[in-house]
Amino acid sequence: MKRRDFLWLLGVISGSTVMTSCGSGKSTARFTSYLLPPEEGIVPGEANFLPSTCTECPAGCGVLVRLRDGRPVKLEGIPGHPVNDGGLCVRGQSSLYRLYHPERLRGPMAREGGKHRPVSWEEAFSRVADSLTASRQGSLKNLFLSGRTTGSLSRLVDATCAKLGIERLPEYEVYSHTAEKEANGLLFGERDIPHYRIENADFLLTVGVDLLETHVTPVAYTRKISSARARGDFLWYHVEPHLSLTGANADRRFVLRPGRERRLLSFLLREVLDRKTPKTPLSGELLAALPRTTASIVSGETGIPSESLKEIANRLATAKRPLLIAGGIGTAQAGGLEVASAAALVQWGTGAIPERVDFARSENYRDVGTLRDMEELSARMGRGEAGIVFLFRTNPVFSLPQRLAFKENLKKASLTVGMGDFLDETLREVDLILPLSHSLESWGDVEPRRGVMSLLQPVLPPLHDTLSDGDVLLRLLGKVSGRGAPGSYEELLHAAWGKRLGEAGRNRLLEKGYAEETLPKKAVSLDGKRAAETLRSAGPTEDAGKPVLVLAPSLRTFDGRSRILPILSEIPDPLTTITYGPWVSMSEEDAARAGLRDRDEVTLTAADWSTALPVKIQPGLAAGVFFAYRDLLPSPPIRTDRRTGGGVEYIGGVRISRTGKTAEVPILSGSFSQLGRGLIPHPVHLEEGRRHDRWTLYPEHEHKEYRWALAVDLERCNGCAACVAACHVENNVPVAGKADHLKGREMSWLRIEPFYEKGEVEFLPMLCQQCHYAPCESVCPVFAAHHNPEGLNVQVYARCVGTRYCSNNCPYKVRRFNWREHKWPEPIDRMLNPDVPAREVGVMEKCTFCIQRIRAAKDKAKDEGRKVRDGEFTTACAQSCPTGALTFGNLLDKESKVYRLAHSERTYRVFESLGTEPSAYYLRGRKP
Amino acid sequence: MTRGESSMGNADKYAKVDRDILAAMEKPGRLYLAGLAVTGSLVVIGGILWAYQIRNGLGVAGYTHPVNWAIYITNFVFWVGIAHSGTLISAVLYLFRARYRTSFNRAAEAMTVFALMVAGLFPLIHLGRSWVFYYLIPYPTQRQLWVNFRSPLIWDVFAVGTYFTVSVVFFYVGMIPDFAIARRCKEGIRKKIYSALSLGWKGTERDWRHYAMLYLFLAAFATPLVASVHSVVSWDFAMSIVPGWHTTIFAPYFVAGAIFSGIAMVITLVVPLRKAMHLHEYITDDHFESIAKILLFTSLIVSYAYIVEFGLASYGGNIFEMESFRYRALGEFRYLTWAMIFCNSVVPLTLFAKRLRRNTTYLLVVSLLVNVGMWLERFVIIVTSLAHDYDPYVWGTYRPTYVEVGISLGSFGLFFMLYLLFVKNLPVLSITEIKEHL
Amino acid sequence: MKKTLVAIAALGYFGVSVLLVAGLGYLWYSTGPAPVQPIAFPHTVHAGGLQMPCVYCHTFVERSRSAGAPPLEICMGCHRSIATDREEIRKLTRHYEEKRPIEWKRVYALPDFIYFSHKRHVKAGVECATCHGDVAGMKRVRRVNELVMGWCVSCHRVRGASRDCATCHK
Amino acid sequence: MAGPMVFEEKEKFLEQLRVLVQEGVPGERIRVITPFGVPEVEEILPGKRSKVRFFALVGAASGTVTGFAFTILTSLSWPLIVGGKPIVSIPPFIIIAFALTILFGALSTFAGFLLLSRLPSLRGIRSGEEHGNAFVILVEDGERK
Repeated sequence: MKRRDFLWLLGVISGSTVMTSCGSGKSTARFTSYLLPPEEGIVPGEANFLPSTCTECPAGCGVLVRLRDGRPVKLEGIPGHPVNDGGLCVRGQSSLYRLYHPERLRGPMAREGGKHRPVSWEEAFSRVADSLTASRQGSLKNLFLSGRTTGSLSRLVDATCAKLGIERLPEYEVYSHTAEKEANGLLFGERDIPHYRIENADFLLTVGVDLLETHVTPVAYTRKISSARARGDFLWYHVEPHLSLTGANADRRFVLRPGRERRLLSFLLREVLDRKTPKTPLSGELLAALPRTTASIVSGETGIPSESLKEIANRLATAKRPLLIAGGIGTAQAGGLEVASAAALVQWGTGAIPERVDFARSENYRDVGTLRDMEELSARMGRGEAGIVFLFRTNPVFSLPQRLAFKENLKKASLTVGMGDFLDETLREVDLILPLSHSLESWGDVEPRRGVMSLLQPVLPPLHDTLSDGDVLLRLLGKVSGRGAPGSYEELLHAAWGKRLGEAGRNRLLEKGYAEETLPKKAVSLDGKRAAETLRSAGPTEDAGKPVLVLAPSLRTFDGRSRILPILSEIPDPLTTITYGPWVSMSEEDAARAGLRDRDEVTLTAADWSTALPVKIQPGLAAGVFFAYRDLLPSPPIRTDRRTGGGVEYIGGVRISRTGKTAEVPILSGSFSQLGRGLIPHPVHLEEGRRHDRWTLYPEHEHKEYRWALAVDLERCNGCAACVAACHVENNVPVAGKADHLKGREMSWLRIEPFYEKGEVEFLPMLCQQCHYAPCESVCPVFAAHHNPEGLNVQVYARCVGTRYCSNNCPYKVRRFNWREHKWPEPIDRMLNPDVPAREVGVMEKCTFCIQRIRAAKDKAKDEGRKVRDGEFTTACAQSCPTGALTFGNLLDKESKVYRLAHSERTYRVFESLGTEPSAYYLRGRKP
Repeated sequence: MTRGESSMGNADKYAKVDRDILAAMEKPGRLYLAGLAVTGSLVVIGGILWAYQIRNGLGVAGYTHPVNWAIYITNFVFWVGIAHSGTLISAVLYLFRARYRTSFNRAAEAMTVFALMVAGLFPLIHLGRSWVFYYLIPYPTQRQLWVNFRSPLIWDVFAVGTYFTVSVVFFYVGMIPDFAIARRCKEGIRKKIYSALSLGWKGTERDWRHYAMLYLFLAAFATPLVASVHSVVSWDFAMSIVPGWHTTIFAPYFVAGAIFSGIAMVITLVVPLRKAMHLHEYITDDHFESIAKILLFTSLIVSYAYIVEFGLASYGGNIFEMESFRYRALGEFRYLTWAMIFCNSVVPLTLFAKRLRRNTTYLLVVSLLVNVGMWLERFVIIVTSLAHDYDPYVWGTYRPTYVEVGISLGSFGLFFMLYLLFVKNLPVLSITEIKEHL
Repeated sequence: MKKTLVAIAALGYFGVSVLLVAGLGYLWYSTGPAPVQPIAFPHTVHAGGLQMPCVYCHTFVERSRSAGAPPLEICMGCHRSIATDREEIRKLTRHYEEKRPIEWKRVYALPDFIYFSHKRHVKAGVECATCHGDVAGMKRVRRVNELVMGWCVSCHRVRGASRDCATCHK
Repeated sequence: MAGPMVFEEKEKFLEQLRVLVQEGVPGERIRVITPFGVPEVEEILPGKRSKVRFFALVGAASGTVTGFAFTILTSLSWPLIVGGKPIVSIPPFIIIAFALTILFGALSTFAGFLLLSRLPSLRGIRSGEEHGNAFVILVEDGERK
């Protein structure tokens, strides 16, 4: 009898009680005989991908939906997609939570008395139809307000409104970019946002515009910038009054006084025109209209040192392919029009149009209206001129300033019909709620940029009793006409695609998820006269009284529409590492003067508005400037710009007074400074003794086939946290919630650590380093943590008893402990990735380098009798990164990209002196 | 020995010893029962809280992300430490033939056993999944999987397990002859129990010969444990790479600390014991003085260790180490740190004065302070080191919750309850040894 | 002395019998239950009598981690014409016509923290019977192996397959 | 003279014991019972030294062997790399071996004691003869010269 068998027999007796703990007998997957075999290419138990489009913001990024057993479990950017080319932002990654959110509307509802009651679609539609016919007699006007819609849907809306005699209002977007559009309209007759070809520029100057957070199409800009950077000759200056993620990532960031952008730009324009004469010379009167000024004056006005001003101007004038973009809060202000026009003129003057400022492929924002439009709408409703008001995927009640009294006036309409997916501030007010399907449940297309079509297709049947955007309108038409719906939206779309793209083109669209039409270059001409008028008619610079509250757009929730996604409050804000807001950021000086510390609550008071917010001290922020993310402030006191009708996002003359309370704000970072610990070493440190020769008693342990490693290029990383969201979704990382975050018990496997130095911030993505000599392993008493033949620190959840010794002994503190049982309320549980188990209470977990993906890739390779190829697969974080900062691969493969990066002279590893030999390699850039 | 007795015959002397010591085991008084009630209820509360914690996960405790070990491990180390002096007194002093041992050894051995019983609970309490604690025990299972003998925690399992077993044996063996006496003086069911426990001891010369040899060897086996067990416990920390933990002096430092705290606990227990049971003849002030000397001596060692620790950190130039100790001395836990230094290093210095060494009330006060100080020492070492380690981003802090506090109090309750039961049911002094030394 | 011998003998006897009982108990436990299925599908007829290969119905066993239950289409392939009058077949046809999938009762199940691929095992030349026993001989399918770690590991040892935890533990 | 000789004083008892030995009563026929261990008895009565110590030795030795064998074999039975340390890393195993040495040593010593002094003795438990705090000498029957 062999020893093993003997032990085994013993084990039988001793283990028989233990078996239950193996969980066997517990059925996990269903075991069902379906009717028909699945269509070709789909294998039950294996993943398959379908293309669609992300609708979390108007940018229209293409996504590949990863399906397991018919359930979407992950979104990934479509490589080669004209908008996002494989990248996807933090919001896009999170938007699966929208699909599976437990609070999604589950069916149509009608207000009876105070509250909403569920009704049938039939009933709902007939109510609309009836009041439509009723309103025909009356003089009341029926109005249709939507968020930005493009492509076939927009056309369908127009058709519907025409048929039913409804007035379609200009679309409502919080970020309407009014000033830019106005300026472009006045100067070039193109009232739209051009497509900025940053990748072709060698010098980029951005004024206020938040390219990386929300501006029009952030993922696209991110990719363009990083590809330009990869070229090497690219330089990027940013000018802003506060501190944004965009500013943090520019090569140089200049802080100017809020509201003085005008001065800066007219100076730059003047300089540029003096230095180089544009291809088509500007008219004399235009030149005359330009205010004379000097660097020193402008420096006095803007607060930017004059040598810096000269330098910027110099770069702008001398660069071969300069590009100036002004926007965002830079133009959302009184005098924004001048800023925008000056910027446009600089673009003109520096010959950026049309090479780098492409109006042919403009971003389809022309139908988006202004704040003034909303004022009028509210007024009309207030005067009781509104019949039926349709509110389609828009939430004005939340985002419009109080003074418009939109909420109150809404009640004066004879019937308000809200169409959306959540019971948000607006839908709570309406009489009739028509729930809309998630884009992953519906057919459709979007045209985020002229000539670019992106496909929406249902990858699963609707979870609830909802209709797709198109079908709602069609059913409504059908109801009113009484002839039933004129076919489904799907048929309509296919026909339309066939007509526009032809048979082949439509199939390509369905297969690839996007279609790009070739458009002729568009030569725009400058209307010098109008330009001159614009400049001349500019009023005096009205100074936003100090201190100024800047309402900054939020990376995490856009204009607030993504607040509903729990995971986005779980992922810290890159700059402050605050997870559950709100808060107001304040400069060190101001805080010191007012004797405020982090988390102290203050009351902010403007003219007709006041709110209480906790304080976060923000390094690199200028004195006299506070900023808060707009999405965290319901109905903020936005003024309307006299000239453009756009919103003014600077709130001048804000007074602060401490309430004496201290708010509970989870600030995850324990220290904004790295205290000279060299997590991000100073470039010079890289040279001296980077390689620590390791002396050990023990023989080296070998890896035969694979040794997985990750390279992180800090020069590319911009801290956008897309990887964090991707990791959350891929690995079933639970949402811990505010209470746990206050104890620092976040569960994220991957975190972005911001470290500040003299107002400059750098980001360090920190995840399990998969050390070669891992301190966590040897201390585990039960082998739950151990080293596997492929160089991974495996964590066996089923074996873990929860001593937490591994976490104590991890210098990187990347292990996460399940302090309690985490809930996955139905239907979010359907989002769980079946390749990754949900962890039990009391066990340790951590980044696995997406071992499930490794396993899948090896499985495939084994079937084909080969080794895994480099780049054949990658981790969730690396896949989602819009800048390509993360590279995953096999270190034993000398040809692999990761091998090359790991052996670059820019490479270092965190806490190298500890001799843990991490498999995560960091590449440190050298900022100019 | 006072004059009165020398005149009396041996038999009477021996009989008196029997009477005096077994007198302790007579009917309990009100105070005793009250004590039992208090400690008992503490135990119950602790138990309930533990159940609550198992039900809802460790989240109910005050742990944070960097601070993964806290009060529970503090208690573990504290109680194991308490145990040590018991072995020191009963085994080491036996080998050195220190006479005054006789007055303490039984009390001390009992303390060892009970302290270990309490200590043994805490590794379980602190586990994330207490219900699979048996994964830590190397036994053959159908999984064909064993434990990681390279992990200090497994060393703990073996060290503490061995220590407990040996202590129990030692404790019991010491009492066998006394049981024989107890059964003589007791009646009814108790007589039966004591007879059984005495294993039918007769005290023939053969018995005594083997007994002497056995006792000698048990002492010999137990002695190295005094050094080894707490070294192993200290390695739980020293074997890690956490700044503030990873240092070579931990083993001797912890052993000294253990004996220090243990001696203090002996004093805490024996002073009231002597008073309550009128054992002044058997436990004299001289005896206390000698114990007090050990206390002073170990206190000096511990203070030395403190100095060395801080010295190493500040002169070593390792920024992580330096920060760790800066934080310990000046961070948010500074009060605890300085309280610890006051209790462990300053207060015992007064024992250089002979008068104070012989003043049992004063000794009691000192010993209580030392107990507090030593508990704080473990807490400070564990928590502050974890709170500020390598990556400043994850620096955090720690505040215990009522669950942790309750369970800790429960552990004290358990210890003192067991001790109260002991004094009423077992001979608190080694009768035979006292006779031997008459 | 004699007393002690007797005592030891008694103890030994008792110990042995305990072991025996435990062993039997485990055996009973491991050869699991044989649930009554919604349709009494006789493997004895199909796999046994007709000698149909397992893969004929469990189509994905060579392509996927999960062998999968056959889609009704496959059953109907034959049973449109064969034995249509039998009660069980009627059930089947009813399911098919009413488009109701059949929810079989699980016989074998693994905990969700385990990664197991039928494909890998089949490709490695492991016979179905090795784990599932002689299904062809079972009128009602019964679990013949308790799927506990030790059982898997023993086989992995013998065949020299990977014993890295991450091979099976997700 | 048969029957137990009972003394109250240790000294008297020892004298009598010496006398008996001088009178040539063979040691194996003399049994003494004392309330506590009296080292002098061993000098007077030529008895062998206790064998308990051999149990100690054997126990301890077996403990050491078990310690190493157990750790090494189990580690080899499923070799898992942790922290880059070798599968058989002796230093930590020494600690286990040491612990087991003490454990087995102590237990086997105790067992040895029980075995050699025939404890537990049921007769003794069912109240054997009782001599209180007296020193007793028993001489088994047999003619004196």
